[in-house]
Amino acid sequence: MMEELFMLAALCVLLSVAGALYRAWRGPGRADRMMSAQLIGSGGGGVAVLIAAARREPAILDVALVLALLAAFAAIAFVKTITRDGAGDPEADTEDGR
Amino acid sequence: MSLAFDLALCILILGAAALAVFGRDLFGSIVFFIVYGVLIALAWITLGAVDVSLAEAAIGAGVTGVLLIGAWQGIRDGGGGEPEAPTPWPLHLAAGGAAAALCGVISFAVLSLPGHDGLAGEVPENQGALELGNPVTGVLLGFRAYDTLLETLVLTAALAAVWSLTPSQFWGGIPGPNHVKPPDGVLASFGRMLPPRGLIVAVYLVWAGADAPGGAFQAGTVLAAVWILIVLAGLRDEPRLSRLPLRALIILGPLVFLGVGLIGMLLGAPLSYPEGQAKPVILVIEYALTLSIAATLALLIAGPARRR
Amino acid sequence: MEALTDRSVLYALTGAGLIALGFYGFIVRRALIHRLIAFNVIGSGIFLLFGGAAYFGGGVDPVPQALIITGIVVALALTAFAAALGVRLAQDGDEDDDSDDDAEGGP
Amino acid sequence: MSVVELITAALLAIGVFFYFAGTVGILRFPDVHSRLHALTKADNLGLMAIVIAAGLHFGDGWIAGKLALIWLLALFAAGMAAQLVARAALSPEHNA
Repeated sequence: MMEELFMLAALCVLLSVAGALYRAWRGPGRADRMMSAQLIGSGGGGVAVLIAAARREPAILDVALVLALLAAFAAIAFVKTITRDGAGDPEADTEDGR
Repeated sequence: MSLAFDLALCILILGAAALAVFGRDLFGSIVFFIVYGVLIALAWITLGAVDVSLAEAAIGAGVTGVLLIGAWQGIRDGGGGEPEAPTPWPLHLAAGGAAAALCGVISFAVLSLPGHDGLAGEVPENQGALELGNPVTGVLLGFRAYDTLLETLVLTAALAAVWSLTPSQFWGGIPGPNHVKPPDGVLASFGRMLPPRGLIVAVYLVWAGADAPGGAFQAGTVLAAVWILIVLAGLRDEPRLSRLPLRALIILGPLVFLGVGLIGMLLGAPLSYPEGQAKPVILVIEYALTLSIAATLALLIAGPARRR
Repeated sequence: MEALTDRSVLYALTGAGLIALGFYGFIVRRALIHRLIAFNVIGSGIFLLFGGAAYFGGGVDPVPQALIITGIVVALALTAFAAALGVRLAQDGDEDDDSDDDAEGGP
Repeated sequence: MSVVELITAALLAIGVFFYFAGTVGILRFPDVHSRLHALTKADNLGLMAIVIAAGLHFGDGWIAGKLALIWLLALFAAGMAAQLVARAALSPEHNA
């Protein structure tokens, strides 16, 4: 019973996260695409937690842990690309950071 | 319910792959590829292959994205970002036909596979000698350890190949751009706060790897990712590639691995573990490999030296 | 053990689809990044085919799992090498890198 | 169905609702910053509900700790990334 419920929730989260694929496809900006990837990364972590609960297999939680840890990595690599040569401080007001 | 989830996941995987390969926007393709990595990691979970899922989550969803974004920027800044020439339609037709045929043949092969039990029964049966609870680690560092040994050598060779692209005047210099070191800000505090937690996760993964999913590859990738974040945040610069300790770290894992094999040769059988001592020896190899894999992956992502 | 389970066939067929998709894209697309992505899609399609075929109800056979982990890491190493090659090519096509002190690009 | 199971089910429903809300936000909101705002809040609330539901289901202290760690890491990473991406979206270059 609970197993089915957890899998149903996993399916729902997966489908809702899939909606973000549309935003990643349409853009228009790179920031839009990047944050869609971010949403799918964290949603993937949620799905992993749900499957772990459905199967009562705590080892799967480690996957969610790694996904949560690395979800932001691509976003950080992305924000660095707006500065020249990817070397600048993306938060600087004087550089082309804004 | 489970089957509905599997079906939805497979459709999403195919969709994300199609968008990644055929998208018009290069950056959008990279984003879809990162998404694809996350979905593939979920597929490995539903298949019950948590070890593979961990590796895919760390590599596909994490490190490869950073690598591709770096390459995208490097090619764009280098002036190689001109729009691609359209492919002639006969090529489309031929490639499409070949791909469809490939898909058909493989599908036919899959559907005509006989049922099997594989080696899943035999691995745990023979696991006793290794005293490891995780059958995948048992295969990686026990039954097929020579595969893993050669694989670490492949990683080292790939690093040598990347380094061979260094312009001569920068040889042995520092890879990557000279990141500005922001005194404070969101990125800097992120770079300070995430690495200790990432370090704990990595140590946990290699520690758990003997008896639960995890191991040298997963932990090494997480460590490499943590280092990349520190560099991106500008907190530390990449090391000079000619430094001896760095190079020693890169070959530490393969050397320990080979050393154990040679000691085995002196004791009788080449490339074998000493009788009754398998587990401690495997753990030593695992820890050494984690460090070497982390260093090699981080330097592979950093690319050839470009500063003195 | 009798026949393959539904899940096994489903993922193996998805793997077959990914291989075909990646193969088609690898030939048709011209940009290096697209080709790298297509190459990786072929790779993970093969892994999924392999893993799906080795699925037997309770999980995937540990021997293919170990081989797949090895394969994933090797694919990353080769992708990194191809990316470094592409960046170097883009730089050299544009300007003479060896005379430039402040070389640009690089992952 | 026990009380704990009822609470778990309710939490799952809440989690799924917030994920859907985040997706509706990312699809319907007119500009990049409001989309970003919708995404980070809804997402983390959804994950929180799911994590608590899973914790109740497992009913184990250590696992609950790991689940809390997952949520905190995700919260932290998403917040930082949202801040940085929001700033990047202001740059004229990112739409190029």
